[in-house]
Amino acid sequence: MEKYINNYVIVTIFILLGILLPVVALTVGRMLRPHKPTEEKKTTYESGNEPVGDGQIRFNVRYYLFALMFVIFDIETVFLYPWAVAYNQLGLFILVEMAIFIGLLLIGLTYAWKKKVLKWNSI
Amino acid sequence: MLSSYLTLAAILFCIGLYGALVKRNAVVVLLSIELMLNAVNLNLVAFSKYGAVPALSGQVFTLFTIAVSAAEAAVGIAVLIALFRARGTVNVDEFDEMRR
Amino acid sequence: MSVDTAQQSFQPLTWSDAMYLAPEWILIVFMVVLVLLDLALPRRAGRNIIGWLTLAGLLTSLGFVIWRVIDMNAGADGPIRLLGDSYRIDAFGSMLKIVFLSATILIVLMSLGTVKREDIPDKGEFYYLLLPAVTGAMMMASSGDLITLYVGLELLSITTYILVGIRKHSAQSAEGAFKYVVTGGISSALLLFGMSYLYGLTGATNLGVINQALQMQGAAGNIQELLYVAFFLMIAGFGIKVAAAPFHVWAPDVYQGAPTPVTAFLAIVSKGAALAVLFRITFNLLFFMSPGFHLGEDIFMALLILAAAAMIVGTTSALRQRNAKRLMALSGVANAGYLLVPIGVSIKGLHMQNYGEFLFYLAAYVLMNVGAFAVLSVVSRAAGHDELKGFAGLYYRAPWTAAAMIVFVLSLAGLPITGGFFGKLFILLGAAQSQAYWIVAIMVASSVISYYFYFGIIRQMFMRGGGDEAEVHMPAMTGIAVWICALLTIVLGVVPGPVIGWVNENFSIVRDLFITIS
Amino acid sequence: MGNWLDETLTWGNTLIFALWGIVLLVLVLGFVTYAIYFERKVIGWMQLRIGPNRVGPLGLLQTVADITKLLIKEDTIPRKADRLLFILAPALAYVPAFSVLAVIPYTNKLYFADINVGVLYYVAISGITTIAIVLGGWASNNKYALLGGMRSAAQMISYEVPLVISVAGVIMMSGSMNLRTIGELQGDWFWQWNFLPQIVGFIVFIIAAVSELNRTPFDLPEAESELVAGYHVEYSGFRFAFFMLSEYVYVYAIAALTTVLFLGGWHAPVPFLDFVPGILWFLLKFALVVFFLFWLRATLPRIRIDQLMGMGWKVLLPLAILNVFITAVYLELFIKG
Amino acid sequence: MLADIPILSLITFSPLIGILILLFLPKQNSRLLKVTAITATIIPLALSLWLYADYDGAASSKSYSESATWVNAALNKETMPDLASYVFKFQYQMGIDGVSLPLVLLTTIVAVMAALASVHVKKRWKSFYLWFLLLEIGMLGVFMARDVFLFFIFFELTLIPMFFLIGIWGFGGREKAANRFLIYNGLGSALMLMAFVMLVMTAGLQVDQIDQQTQHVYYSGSYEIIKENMTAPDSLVNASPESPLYLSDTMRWSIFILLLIAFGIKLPIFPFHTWMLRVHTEAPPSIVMIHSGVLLKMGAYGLLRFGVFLFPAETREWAAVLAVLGVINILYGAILAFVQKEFKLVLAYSSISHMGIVLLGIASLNEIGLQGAMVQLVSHGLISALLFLIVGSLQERTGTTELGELGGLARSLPFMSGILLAAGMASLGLPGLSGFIGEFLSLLGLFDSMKVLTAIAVLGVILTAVYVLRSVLSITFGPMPERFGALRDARLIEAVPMIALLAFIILIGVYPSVVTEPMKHGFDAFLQQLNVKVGG
Repeated sequence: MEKYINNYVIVTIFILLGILLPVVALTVGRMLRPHKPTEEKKTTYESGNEPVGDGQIRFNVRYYLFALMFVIFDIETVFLYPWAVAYNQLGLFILVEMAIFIGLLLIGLTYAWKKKVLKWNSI
Repeated sequence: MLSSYLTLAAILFCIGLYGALVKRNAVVVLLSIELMLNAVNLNLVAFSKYGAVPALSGQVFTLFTIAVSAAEAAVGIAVLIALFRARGTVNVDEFDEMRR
Repeated sequence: MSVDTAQQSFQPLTWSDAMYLAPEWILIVFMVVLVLLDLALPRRAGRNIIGWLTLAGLLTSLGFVIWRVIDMNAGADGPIRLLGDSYRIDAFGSMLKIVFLSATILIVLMSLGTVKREDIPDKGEFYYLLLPAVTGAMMMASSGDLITLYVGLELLSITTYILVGIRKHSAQSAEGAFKYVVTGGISSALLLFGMSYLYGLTGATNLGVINQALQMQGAAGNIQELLYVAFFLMIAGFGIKVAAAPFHVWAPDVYQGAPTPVTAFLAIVSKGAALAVLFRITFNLLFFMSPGFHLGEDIFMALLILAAAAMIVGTTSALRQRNAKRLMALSGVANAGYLLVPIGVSIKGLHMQNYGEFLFYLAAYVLMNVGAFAVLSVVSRAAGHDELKGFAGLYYRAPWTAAAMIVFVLSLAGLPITGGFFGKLFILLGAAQSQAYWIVAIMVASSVISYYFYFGIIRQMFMRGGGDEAEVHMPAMTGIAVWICALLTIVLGVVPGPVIGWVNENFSIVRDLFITIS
Repeated sequence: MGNWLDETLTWGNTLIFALWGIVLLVLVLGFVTYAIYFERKVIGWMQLRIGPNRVGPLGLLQTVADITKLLIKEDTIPRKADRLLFILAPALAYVPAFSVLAVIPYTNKLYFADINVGVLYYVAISGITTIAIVLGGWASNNKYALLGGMRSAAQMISYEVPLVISVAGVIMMSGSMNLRTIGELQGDWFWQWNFLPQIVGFIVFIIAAVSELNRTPFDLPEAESELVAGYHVEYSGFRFAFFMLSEYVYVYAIAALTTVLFLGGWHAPVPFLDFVPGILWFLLKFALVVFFLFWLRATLPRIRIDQLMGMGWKVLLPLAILNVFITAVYLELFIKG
Repeated sequence: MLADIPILSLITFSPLIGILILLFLPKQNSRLLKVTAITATIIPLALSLWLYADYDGAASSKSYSESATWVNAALNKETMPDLASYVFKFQYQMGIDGVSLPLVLLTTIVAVMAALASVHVKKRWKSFYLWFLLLEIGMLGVFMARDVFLFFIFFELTLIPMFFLIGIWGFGGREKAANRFLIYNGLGSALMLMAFVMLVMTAGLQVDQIDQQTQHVYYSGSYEIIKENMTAPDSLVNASPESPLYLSDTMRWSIFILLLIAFGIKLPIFPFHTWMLRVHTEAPPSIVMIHSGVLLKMGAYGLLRFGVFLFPAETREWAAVLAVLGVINILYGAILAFVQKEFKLVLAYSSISHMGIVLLGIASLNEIGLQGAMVQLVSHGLISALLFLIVGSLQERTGTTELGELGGLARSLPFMSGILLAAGMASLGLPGLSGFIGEFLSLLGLFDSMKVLTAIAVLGVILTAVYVLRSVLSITFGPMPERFGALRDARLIEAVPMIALLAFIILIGVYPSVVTEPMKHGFDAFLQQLNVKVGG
């Protein structure tokens, strides 16, 4: 039990250290660096041209599709990992079950492939 | 120990429910639903570890919940994209095609 | 305790167990094959073949379910319990499966006539997505564990989310789908939150174990408040799924947005499956309670109140409805109320045929609703919209279809001699036998109010229009579906005895409904 | 380190853990500093250049100078930017990069957190960086930055899937997600290490890992020719430094992870070389992986985005799944009783 | 001889022959359709006359009962292992007695007359007659059903055809009228169903002891069983409050009041009458003949059979209430009939008024009064059928039924005016015509128990004379508008039913035994029951 808690204390410490460094570095940096803002400095950079329109443009829906694909396949690992850990201790049927599970996912992938979700044709 | 988890879960759930019912932005609505589902997960895991009758099935349940909610979110987003293409907005108040 | 039970309840599936799941396997295999077929077929090729294969899959599965029922009735082995009772093949589940599969078969039949590529671009998907959806419904009917139950529920929900939005270029369809996703998501969150408390208080997800734990702890009385919270959250979740008032607001929009066959599927299979689960859960968890612990009574009362609200709200808000699909949605709300009554009255005194009443009305409801939706899909195709006035003068345009529609309307209104009448009558008798007279009164009153809008359809068909509207063409397959439904509706109305008798005789509460842990 | 873990938690222990953490932090910062130097030298060498040679002896202080420059450079935030998110993004990119290091073991004795779900922890935490990158791109309110951020996100999530699945084979071999156990269970001979039995998984893992790092040949998000500088175009000064820092910390993390998962960790390649301490073997393999990453950068051209996405989904993912199956069948036939 | 064949079912379902033939006839051939339909209505008339001739008092009512199990739904008897069977039994049970026989006869007569009068129908003859014959089946079934659910089904069976008949073939406001009809009557039948359900689930339980161990237990809708259980003092319903079937006083009263309202709507009793006015004005005249002539009687019949006979004690207690309701009906109907400007509305309110008399007869709770109520039912059925027959013919010719526009028709339509006058006389209760007998017997019966109310009721009868004479005379005499000069008097097909109906009216007026004879001992059991209750 101690080990369990200690492990996560370490993880917490790492996270805290991770947060601490940027905070410290940026604070120190603020003391060191100059601060002379002008209007030109604050414009959006578009390779030297006058910026046109808003930066937060509507982007291609394709990104969403990839996000969807990611969600599905990443969640798969939630089942895949425990299965992988326990694989050696269980019988043949577990292989069949996972074959069915993954098989269905592969069909999903084929579907997306065939429906040209995976095809990238512009930005 | 348990009660703090439960309280946190309940608060998350209420925030989620509030967001799902009140928020105007469709994406935020979907996010709120995910929040509710995560509150459930928190509950389940807390119970499976610290509950009156600790049992592993709660964590198994959580795995299923996570997977299913991911699928739900995927479908939700897909539907929202289709809707956005058709209507050009993600404002929930404007989804009133059928009330007219 | 924890490790032991976990070890005990973990029983992996074996090959022989897998054979019991044949109906479900068949559906899944057909789905996989059809997905691949749909992908392999050239874009221009017609997709009706997929519809036919879907039908074949459903029929095969139905055959296996029926075979299993007969086989089980012949022997006295008791139910088949898989994975530590998380999946049970018993009369409760199998009979419901027959209803769900038959409903889906009828829906596919009607779609074969009316679904055209113009309005559903992905026709193939439309057909094969019905398979996992109905599989989900079957899982729900068979599950004896919160986890399988939830997975089944979501399998059904998620596929129906897609089905509702399958006309992806239509704003209405997408809007309906989005609303359905949101309400569906909220409902499953509520449901799960309730389940999580239930699990936390009892440490189990198996309904039988939960029941036992509740019995032991119920007397202690220190967890009552949380139990109430758990059950009310679950009721709210199920309330949304079955579209019972006051959780029904989504239904008209979603029903209107969805393609008509999908609307029929939502109205029948989705609703029926959620009700079936509610049936199983409430009876399993709440039936044996310790003295001085009124959770069971209170929850059953809450269900009755929900039923009453659904009936009243459904019928009264349907009165001003001009859109046929929204009308059917609200009628569905009222019908959810009727179907909740046999659950809510619970087993009291001499009354214990709740399941028979429930199943009979569900069967009648399937027939009349599929029929009505089939006619509606044909009529709205001819009219180009699904307002009620599309029915105007149907008598002149398609007299036989109008005649079939009379049967469905009478059945929906609960008038003799149709299945709907006996369905309602049996429920009424059961409620009266349990001495829940107030719910009898509300049921009867809401039936009367419903006459107004159901006969509104008849008014449109027979008393409006001068015969100058477009001819209504009834496609052959849809016609077959309509007439099967009409005939069976009448058959149920003329000889209801054998059907409900068969159910009552082959369904044992102790064996098939309650999950007892050994 | 291991024996500290078994003791009851006290403030003293916590302090010790914190000190160890700081030590690692310093080491990692040092690594980053000289990894950059090393990279430039290696590439210079490969391109028949000299590389940095002015600041300090052999140019050893070049990176230090660079960092100092960044530290004292003026920090501008564009007027149109979403200020809060703009400030948050670099930090958010860095925190997970450092946090994942908590679970990496260096030898059987030298490790920090020893959690049972180490692999899962790594995968889960590292995923957060994607959000930071999208956030940075979005908050800049700049078209190039946004597109860079989106591309980067698309790339990272696409390659995370094969990365994660390719590890499944290793997990099956060891029956554990604990990185220390995985390292320990790899045999004494080098052909018993996971990279040979799991050759498919290993290849997929390496490719996906490079892509996860947004490094050449997969550095599309930063493609100067198309996107100016990608998601960090509006960043300057130390905020920019944190994006770079997290990238190099990930180089460290991935190199260490590869070593543990596939290259036998601290094991000597042949039993008779056991007298050399494990930590040296670990560092050797680690350095090899880092070198390999730099080598790739000098050698390969950047690939097109459609090729990139296609490769992730159409090649690596099926391969990774195939690997899982092969492993499963192999274990079924030969190992399982 | 008759007892050997299922005569009751034959009568009830004989219109089915007509329906089947009609289905195969061409849609356009109106003449053929009409002839077929009229012939089809004559069959049940002939059969029912035969039955009437053969009927021989209470003794033979037993021999005319028919019974078959329709729905035999097994109930779940899991926790009661020693039961041999546990079922819900729903029987097809038909029977006839002195109360129903005259009404059956009335139905068949009015049906023939209405079929004849339907020659005015202008469109969709085929479906008109289909619905018409279906309606007849429903009406006949109502009067003969001896199972509460069967009764209910036949009752509802009249609802649907009426909805179509009013809604398709009616006048301007037909749809609204059809709706009103449907909702009100639907409400009535729903309340009735509720009462029936409550009755069946308590009083309907029957235990058949086969031997020592085995029992057959069933719930039944059979009227006999319910009546037996309701009235036997030692039945499960009455004996012990611990029994799950025990009917408390509250329950009894609820059921009784439900039934009262249910049949009160149909009858109609005062506050529930509004739906009927619209039906009277908007429905096609031949349908109003049926409606006013038979359908309203179903309410009275139901009240008598299920309300009064099953709940003697409650009726006894509420006799005064019923009587007051009756008086209100009489006066309200009469006064409003007096101020109407539309002849159909006059007749509608007159129906309300006359139905009040039926209530009075029932409220008297003695043989004379009950017989009076029955005679009044039959007589009003015939009279109102006749009146609406004439109204239909008049309206076809003049295009109006406004009293202000009609006048002096005696000159152009002497025959029809004569019949109208005669019908009016019958309606106001002129001795020698049937109306008199009904009113006289009812009032006589009531006079025994409630003298003051009787006096007030008589006042109403006088008012009847006033409004009937006012309206009938204003139609037949007075100045005749120019355009009515060239009207044709009744054709043969109109004259025949008029004369026939008038003949029946006179027959009952002169020789009331044709109605009272069959029911001579019909009320004995009930009255005996009543006295037992009162005495004990």
